[in-house]
Amino acid sequence: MISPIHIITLTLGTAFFIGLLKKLNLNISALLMLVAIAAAGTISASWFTAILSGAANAEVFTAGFNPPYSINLLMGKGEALITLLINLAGFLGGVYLLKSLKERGIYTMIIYLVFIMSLNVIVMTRDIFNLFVFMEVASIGIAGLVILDKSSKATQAGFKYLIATGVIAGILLIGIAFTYYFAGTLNIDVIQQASIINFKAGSIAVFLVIISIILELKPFPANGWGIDVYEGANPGIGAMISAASASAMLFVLYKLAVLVPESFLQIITAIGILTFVGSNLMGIKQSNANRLLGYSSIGQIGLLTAIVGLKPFLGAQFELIAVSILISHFFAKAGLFWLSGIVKKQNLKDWAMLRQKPYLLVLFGIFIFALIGFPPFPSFLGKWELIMKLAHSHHFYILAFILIGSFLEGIYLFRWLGFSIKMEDANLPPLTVHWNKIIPVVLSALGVLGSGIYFGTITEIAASLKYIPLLFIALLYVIDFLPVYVKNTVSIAGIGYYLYTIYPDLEGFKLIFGLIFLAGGMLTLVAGYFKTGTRKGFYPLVMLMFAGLVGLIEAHTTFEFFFAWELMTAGSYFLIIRGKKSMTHALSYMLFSLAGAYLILAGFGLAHIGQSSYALDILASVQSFAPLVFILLAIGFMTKTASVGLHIWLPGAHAEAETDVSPMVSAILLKAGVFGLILLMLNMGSQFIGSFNIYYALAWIGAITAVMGNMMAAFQEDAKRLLAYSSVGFLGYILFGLSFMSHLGWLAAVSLSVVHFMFKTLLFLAIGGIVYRVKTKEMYKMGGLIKKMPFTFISVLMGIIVIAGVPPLTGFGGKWILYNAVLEKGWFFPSALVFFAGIVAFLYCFRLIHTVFLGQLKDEHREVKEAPFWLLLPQYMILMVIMLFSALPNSLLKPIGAMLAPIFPEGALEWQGQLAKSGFGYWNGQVIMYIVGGIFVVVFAWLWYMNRNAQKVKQFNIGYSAERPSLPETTHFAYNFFAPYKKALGFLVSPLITNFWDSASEGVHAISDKVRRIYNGNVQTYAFHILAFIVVVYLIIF
Amino acid sequence: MKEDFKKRTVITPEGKPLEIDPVKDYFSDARPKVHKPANPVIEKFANWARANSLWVLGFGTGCGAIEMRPLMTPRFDAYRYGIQWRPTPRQASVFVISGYLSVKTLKRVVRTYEQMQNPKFVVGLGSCTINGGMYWDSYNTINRLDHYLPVDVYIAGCMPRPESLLHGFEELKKIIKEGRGEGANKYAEEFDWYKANQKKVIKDWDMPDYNW
Amino acid sequence: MKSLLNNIKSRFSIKDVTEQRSNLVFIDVARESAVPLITYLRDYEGMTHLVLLTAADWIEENEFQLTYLLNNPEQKFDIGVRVRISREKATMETAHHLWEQVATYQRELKEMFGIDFPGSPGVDKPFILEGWDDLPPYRRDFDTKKYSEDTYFPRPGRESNDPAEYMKKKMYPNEK
Amino acid sequence: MDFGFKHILYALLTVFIVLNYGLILQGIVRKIGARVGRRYGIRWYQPYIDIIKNYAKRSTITHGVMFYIAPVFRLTGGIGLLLFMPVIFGSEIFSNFSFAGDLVLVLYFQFFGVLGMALGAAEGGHPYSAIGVSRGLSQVTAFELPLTLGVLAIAMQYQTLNITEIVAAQQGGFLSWTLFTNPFATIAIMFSFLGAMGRSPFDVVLAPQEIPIGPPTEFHSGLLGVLQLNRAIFPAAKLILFMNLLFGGATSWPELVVKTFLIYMWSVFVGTVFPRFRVDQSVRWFLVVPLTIAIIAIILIRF
Repeated sequence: MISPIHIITLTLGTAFFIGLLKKLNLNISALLMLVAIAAAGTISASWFTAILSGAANAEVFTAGFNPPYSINLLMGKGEALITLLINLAGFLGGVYLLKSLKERGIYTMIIYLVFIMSLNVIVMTRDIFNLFVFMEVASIGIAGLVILDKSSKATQAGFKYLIATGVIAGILLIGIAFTYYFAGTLNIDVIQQASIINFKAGSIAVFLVIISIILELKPFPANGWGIDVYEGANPGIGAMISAASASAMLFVLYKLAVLVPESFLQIITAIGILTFVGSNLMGIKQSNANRLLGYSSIGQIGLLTAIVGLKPFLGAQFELIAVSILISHFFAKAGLFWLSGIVKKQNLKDWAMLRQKPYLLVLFGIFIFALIGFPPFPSFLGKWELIMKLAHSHHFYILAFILIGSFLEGIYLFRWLGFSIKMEDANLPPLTVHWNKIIPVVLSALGVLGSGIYFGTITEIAASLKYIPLLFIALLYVIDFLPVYVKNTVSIAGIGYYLYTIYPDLEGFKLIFGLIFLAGGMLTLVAGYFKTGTRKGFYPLVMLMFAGLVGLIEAHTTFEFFFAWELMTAGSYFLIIRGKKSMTHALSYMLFSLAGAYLILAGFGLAHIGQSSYALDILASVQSFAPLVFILLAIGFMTKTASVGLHIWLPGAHAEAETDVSPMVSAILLKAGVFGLILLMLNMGSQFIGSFNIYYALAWIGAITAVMGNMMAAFQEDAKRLLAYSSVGFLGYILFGLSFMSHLGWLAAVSLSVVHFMFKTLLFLAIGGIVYRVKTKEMYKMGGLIKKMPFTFISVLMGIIVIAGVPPLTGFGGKWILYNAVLEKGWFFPSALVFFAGIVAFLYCFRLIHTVFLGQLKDEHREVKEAPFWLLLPQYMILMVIMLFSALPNSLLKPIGAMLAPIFPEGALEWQGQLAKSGFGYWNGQVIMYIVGGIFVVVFAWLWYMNRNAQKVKQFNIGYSAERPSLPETTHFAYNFFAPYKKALGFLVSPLITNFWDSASEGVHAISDKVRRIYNGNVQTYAFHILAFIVVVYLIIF
Repeated sequence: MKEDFKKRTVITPEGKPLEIDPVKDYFSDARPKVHKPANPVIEKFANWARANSLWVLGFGTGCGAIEMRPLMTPRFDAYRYGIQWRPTPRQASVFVISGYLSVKTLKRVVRTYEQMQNPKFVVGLGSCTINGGMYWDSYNTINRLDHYLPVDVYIAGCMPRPESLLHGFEELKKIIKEGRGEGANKYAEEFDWYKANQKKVIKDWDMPDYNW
Repeated sequence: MKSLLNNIKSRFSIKDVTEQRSNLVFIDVARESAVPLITYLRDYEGMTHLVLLTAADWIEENEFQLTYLLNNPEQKFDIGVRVRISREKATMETAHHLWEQVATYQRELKEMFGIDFPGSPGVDKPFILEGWDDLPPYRRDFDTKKYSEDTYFPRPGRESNDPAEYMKKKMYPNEK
Repeated sequence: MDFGFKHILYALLTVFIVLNYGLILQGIVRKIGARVGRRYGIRWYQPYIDIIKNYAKRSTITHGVMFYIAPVFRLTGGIGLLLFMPVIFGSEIFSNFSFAGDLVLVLYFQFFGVLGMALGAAEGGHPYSAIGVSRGLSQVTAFELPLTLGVLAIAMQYQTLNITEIVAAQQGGFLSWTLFTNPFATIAIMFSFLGAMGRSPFDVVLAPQEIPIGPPTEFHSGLLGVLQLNRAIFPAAKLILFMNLLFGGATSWPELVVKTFLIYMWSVFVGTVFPRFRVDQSVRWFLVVPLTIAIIAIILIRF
C-alpha cells in the first residue's frame, strides 16, 4: 500500500518537474500532469477499497514527531473517498480542459496540479493551520485558473473570489489563532479533547473557524461572489469548483463538526436548509446556464451542509445519505458544467442545440434526474433515507423545507430539460464536440448510474428491488436502431412474458390493476404497429413507465412503492414530452408529479415513525399523525388522478401526446393514482379530523372534479382535449365511489376503473386515428367523417354510449351501482353533483360524435381513408370485451364483488344469474340487452321494409327553402357548440384553478426575482454580506 | 353562378391538391322517379288521409303570403279542415304559391318544390300565378305558373280573400280524394319540359337538375 | 339655407338651383364637382345622411341623371345634388367612401341602368337579377312588354284595357 | 322471473293501448288549446290522419345509416321506457318487463332515444338540427338535476328503487301518495317534468319557425311517421312514470287515464300561459327554482 503522503509528493513533484523543464513539449507536460493526478487517484482508490474491506486507517506523521507537535495526515474511509472523488474530478477535468490548458501554457498546468494537490491536503490534514494554508493555496489556485480565462467577466469573477476568500481567510486565521491560544494545539483531535467550547471565549474561537468554513461553502445569502464565479469562470473550472472544491470543503466541515456543540450543529443545519431553499428559489428566475448551475450547486451544497448538521439524528444512515447525495451532486454537477462548456450558449433556451447530438441529450437527462433524486440514481436513496430519518426524529420543518427546496430545484431543472428537448432550434449554430470534452461527461454519467446501482445493492431496503425490467429497458435502448415492428414485438412479448410470470402471484386489486397496466399496455402497444421508421427512443421510455406501473403492483414496502412511482413518473414524463407542443404541459405534469411524489414521501416518512419495518401495511398501524399521513398520501395520489385543483397538467399533457401514447397516459397511467388511493384506503381505513370524516371531503372533491371535468370537456374545441377533460371527470366518479368506503361504492369505483380503461383506450385510439388522417385536432374542422371512417365511427359510438351510461351497454352498470351506493350511504349533495356530471357527459359525448362524424364533410376530407388497421384492431378487441360485459354484467361485477366481500362484507350485491339485487333495486343486464335489441330489430326491420327504395342523396341535399348551402364549413354547426349553455353555466368553469396556479408560479418567480436583487455584482457588497452573515449568526448563537 | 359553387381546389391533409366541383360533389343529380299509385283500395284510404292532413309549407313567395296568415286565426281556423303549417319542405305536402313570382323567387320555389316528398300539391294563389296579373308585362315576373310546376288548384283574384283560399283548399281536397292529385308524378313524367321552361327563364342555373 | 347656397356657390361651379320646397333644394352640378360637393355638404354643412342615390334615363338628351339626395338631420332639410352623365359611356365616380351603403345603390344602378362606378366594392356582382343577359331593364330603350311576351309564356286570351276607359264603360255604359 | 312468449304478447297489448291513448291525448289537448283560443280546433283524431298520411308518402330520401336508424332509436327508447315500467299496479299483464330493472334503468333509458335521435338528426347535415340538439341537451342537463334529487328523495323515503314497491307504498287512499307525503320532492319533480315534456316555455328545442323544427327538420315520410308514433308513446310513458312516482300509480286503465290526463294538463296549462324561454334562461331557471325545492326535499328526508 502506497502511503497517502505520495499523493502530495507525486502531484507536487510533477508540478515542479514540468516547471523545471519549461522547454518540454506541451503535450508531454499535459500527459505528465494527467498521469500524476491519475496516480494520486489510484492511491486514494486503493486506500478506499482497502479500508472498505477492513484495513486500518493510515496516519501519516510529518517531520518525525507525533501530533500535536507536527502536521499529521489521516487517510480514513471518508478521506479516501473524497480524495478519490477529487482526483477523479481532477483527472476528468484535466482531460476536459486539455486544450485550454495547453493554450495557456505550462504555468496553468502547474497551478492546476497544485490546486488538486491542495484539495487533497485539505481533506487529509488534521491540523487546522495546515488546513488554512492549503485553503489559501486552493483559493489562489482557483482564482488563478479563473483569471487565466481571457474575458473581463472571468477577471472580475476571479477578483471577487480572491477578495471574498481573503476576508474569509482572515476570519479563519483569527479563529485559528484564538483556538491555538485556548487549546494550545492546532491538531483537531487534540482540540476536541481540550473541550475549549465549554467556556465562551473558546467557543467563539471555534465559532470563527467553523463559520469561515461555512462561508467557504457559500451559504445563502452571503454567496453572491460564488455565483459570480460560477457564471464568469470557464465551465471546466466551474465543474472543478462545484464538484472537487466543494466536496473538499464539505469534508472539512464534517471534520471540524466534531469540535462544536449540538446547538451549533442546529445552526449549521439551519444555514444549510436556508441555502438550499434560497438558492433554489433564486434559480427559478435564471436564464443563464452557468449561473443556474451555480445556484443549483450552492443549493446542493447547502443540503449537504444541513446533513452534516443533522448528523446526530441520522445515526448509522448518515454515511449513506451524505455520500449518496454528494456523489449524485458530484457527478451530475461536473457533467452539467462540462456540457455547458460543450454547448457554449448561456441562454437556457439555446440548449435545444443538444438535440443535434441525441446522446448528449441522454446524458443531460441523466444528470438532471440524478440531481432531482430519481431512481436509480444514488440521491434517490439518500433522499429517501434522509426523509425517513428526519420524520423519525420529528424534524418536520426541516423535512418540509428540504422537500420544498427540492421542488423548487425541480422547477428550473425540468424547465431546462424541457427547453433542450422541445425548444425551437431553427436558428442555432451546429454543435461541435471534441473527444476530450465528451469523455469526461460520459464517464460522469456512467459514474452516477453505476454508483446508483451500487448503492442499491449495498443498501438493505433497496436490496429487494427488481432490476430485471430495467435491464430489459437497457436492452431496448441497445436495439433502438431497429425498425418499429421489431421493437414493438419485443416490447409486447416482454410485457406478456412478465405478466405470465407474475400472474400467479396477483390477486384481488393487484390482479385487476395488474391486468389494466400490463394487458392494457400490450393492447395499446399493438396500436404502435401503425408507425413506420425506427421511432427512436420511444420504447425504452414506454417500458420505463410500465416497469414503474408493474413495480407499484409488486411493491411490498413503501420504499419499493415509491421507487416504482418515481420510475413511472420519469417514463411518463418523457412519453408526454414527445408530443407536439408539449413542452409546457410536460413541465406542469412533472411539477405536479414531483410535488405529489414529495407529499407521498413525506406521508411515508410520517407513517414510518415508530415502525421498524417498511412494509406497506405499516399504513394500517400508523402511530402518530394518522389523518395527516392520510391527507398527504391522498393528495399525492390525487395529483395522478388529476382531481380538481390538481388537474391542470392533464388536458394539455394528454391532448398533445402522440396517438398511441394518449391512451397509455390517460387510460392506464391515471389508474396508478387510483391504485395508490385504494392501497391507502385499504390500509388506513376511515380517518377523522375531530368528528369530520375526511372521506366526506374526498366525496366532494370527487363530485366537483366530475362536474368540472365534464363541463370543461363540453366546452373544448380540441377532440383530444375533450377526451382528456372527460378523463378528469371520470376519475372524479372513481374517487367519489372510493370515498364511500362501502361495498357498492367500491364496486362502482373498481368497475368504473376497468370501464374507463376500456372506453378511454377505445376513444383515444379512435380519435388518434382520425387526427392521424385529417391532421388536425380541432373538431369543427372535421365533420361528416362517418362516410369515410365507418369503423372508427362505430367504436366512438360505442365508446360514448358507455361513457354516457345509457343502457344497455356496460356503462349503465356503474351508474346503477352508484345510485344504490348513494342511497345506502346518504351523501346526497355530492351525489347530486355526480349525477349532474353524468348528464353533462351527454353534452361532450354528443359533441364528440356530431362534430367529428356527422354533419358536413369538409372539402379537403373528401378522400380521407379509414384509420390504419393497427389502430382499429385494439379498438375492436376492446369493443368485443365491452359487448361481453354488457350482455353478461356479472362476468365483470361478480368477481369484483367477490374480491370486495372480505373487505366490505355488508351490502354486497345478490346475484341470480344475470340479475343483480341490491338493498334497494335490481337490474338484469342480459334481459335489458335482449329486450332493447328485440324492439330495435323489430322497429328497424319494419322501417327498412317501408323505406327500402329510399333515394340516397348527398350532403348538401338538405331542406333549405330558399338559399342552399354552398360551403361545408359554413353549414356545419360545430364551433362553440354549447354557446347558450356556456352563457348560462360557463362561470362554473371559469379558469379559477388555472389562474390560481398561474399566480402561484408568478408569485414564486417574483419572489425569486426580488431575492436575487441582493446580488448586485459589487465586490464590496459581497464582502459586507460575508461580515453581516457572521454577525447575524454570531448573534443567534451567543 | 355564385363564387362558392364554382370549382375549387383544396389541399388534402396529405398535401395533395383535390378539385371540388360543389354542384356535382355535394348534390345528388338523380332524376325524379314516378311513383305510381298502389292498390286502389289502399290508395283510396291513403288519399282520404292525404286530403285531410294538408301540411302547408310556410313559404310566402309574394304579396299573397299575407292572406295565408289569417287562416290560422280564430276567425277562419283552417286547422279544423286538417290544414296545418309546416316549416320545412321535407314534411310539407302543399305548396301555396302566394301571388306574383319573380324569376329570382321562382328558382327558390323550384328548389323547394323538389325537396317536398311525393305526393305533393301546388296551389296557385291570385291572378299573378294564372297569367301574370298586374305584372303581366314585367321583365322579371313569370306569367304562367303551370309552365314551371304542375298546379293542382288556382285561386283567382287580386288578392283573393281568405275565404277563397279555404274554398281552394276544399277543392284541392276533392281533387286529392278523386285521385287526381298526381302533380308530383306529372312533374317527373314531363320533367324535361318543365326543366326546359325553368331553364329558359332562370339564367344562372347553378344547381343540379333535380334538387333532392 | 341661403347662406348654405352662398357657401356652395362660392366654392363650386353650380349650373342651376331649384328650390322645390322650403326644405328641399335641387342643385345641378357638373359631373366633376358632384362628389366634391357632396363631400363638402357632408363634412361642413351637416348633411350627414344619404337618403338615396337614384338615376333617371333622359334618353332624348342621351344622358342619365343621377340624384344624390342628402339630408341634414339637425336642421331638417334636404338637398338633392343632380348630375348629368353621358348615356354612351355611362360611368361615374364612386362615392362609397362617404357612406358605405352607397356601394349598394351603385350596384343596383349598374345592374338596372348599366351605369358603372369603377372602384365601388362588388359593383359587378348581380344585385337582384340573377344572370341577367339583356339590356339593363330600367333603360328606356328596353321593351319590357316584348321581353315578357318572348320569355314568360303569356297566357293566350288575356285582354288589356285602359282602366279609365274600362271603368267608364262599365259604370256609365250609356254615356258616350 | 321467467321470460316467455306471453310477455311479448302482453307488451304488444300495452304498447297498442298506450299508443292509442297517446294519440287521442294529443288530439284532445290540441283541441283544448284551440278552444282556449276561441277556435274550433283540429278534429280529435287528426294525429291518426297525420300519421297515416306520413306513412302514405310515396318517396323517401336518406342521408345515411345513422339518419335512417335515428327514428328506430327514438321509438325503441319510447317503447322500452314504457315496457320497463309497471303500467297498471297489481296487474301481471301490464307489469311488462319491469323485472329487468328498476327506477334507475327507467331514468337512464330515457336517454337512449334522445341520444339516437340526436345522432340521426346530426347525420342529416342540417345545421338547424344540430342547433336544436345543442339546445335540447343543454336543457336536459338542467332539469335532470332537480329530477335526480327528487327521485333520490323518493327512493330514500320508500327505501327502494323498485317502482312497483314505490307504487305499493302509496296505496290506501290519496293521502298516502307521494304528493302528500313528500310534497317538496313532488314539486321539484313536477317542475322538471315541465322540461321533460318539452312544451312551452321549454320548447326552444323544436322552436318552430325559428330553427324550422329543430332536430327532426330533415325527417319526413315514414321516418317522420315513426317519430310521430314515438311522440305519442314517449310522453305517455313519462306520464305513467310520474304518476307511479308521485300520484299513487294506477290500478286500472280508467284510473291511469284520469291521472295521466290531469298530469298532462299541468304542462299544458303552464305552456298556454308562459311564453318560450331561451336556453340559457331555462337552464338558469331549472338550476334555481326547482333545484332549491329539491334540496329542501332532500334536507327534509335526511334530517
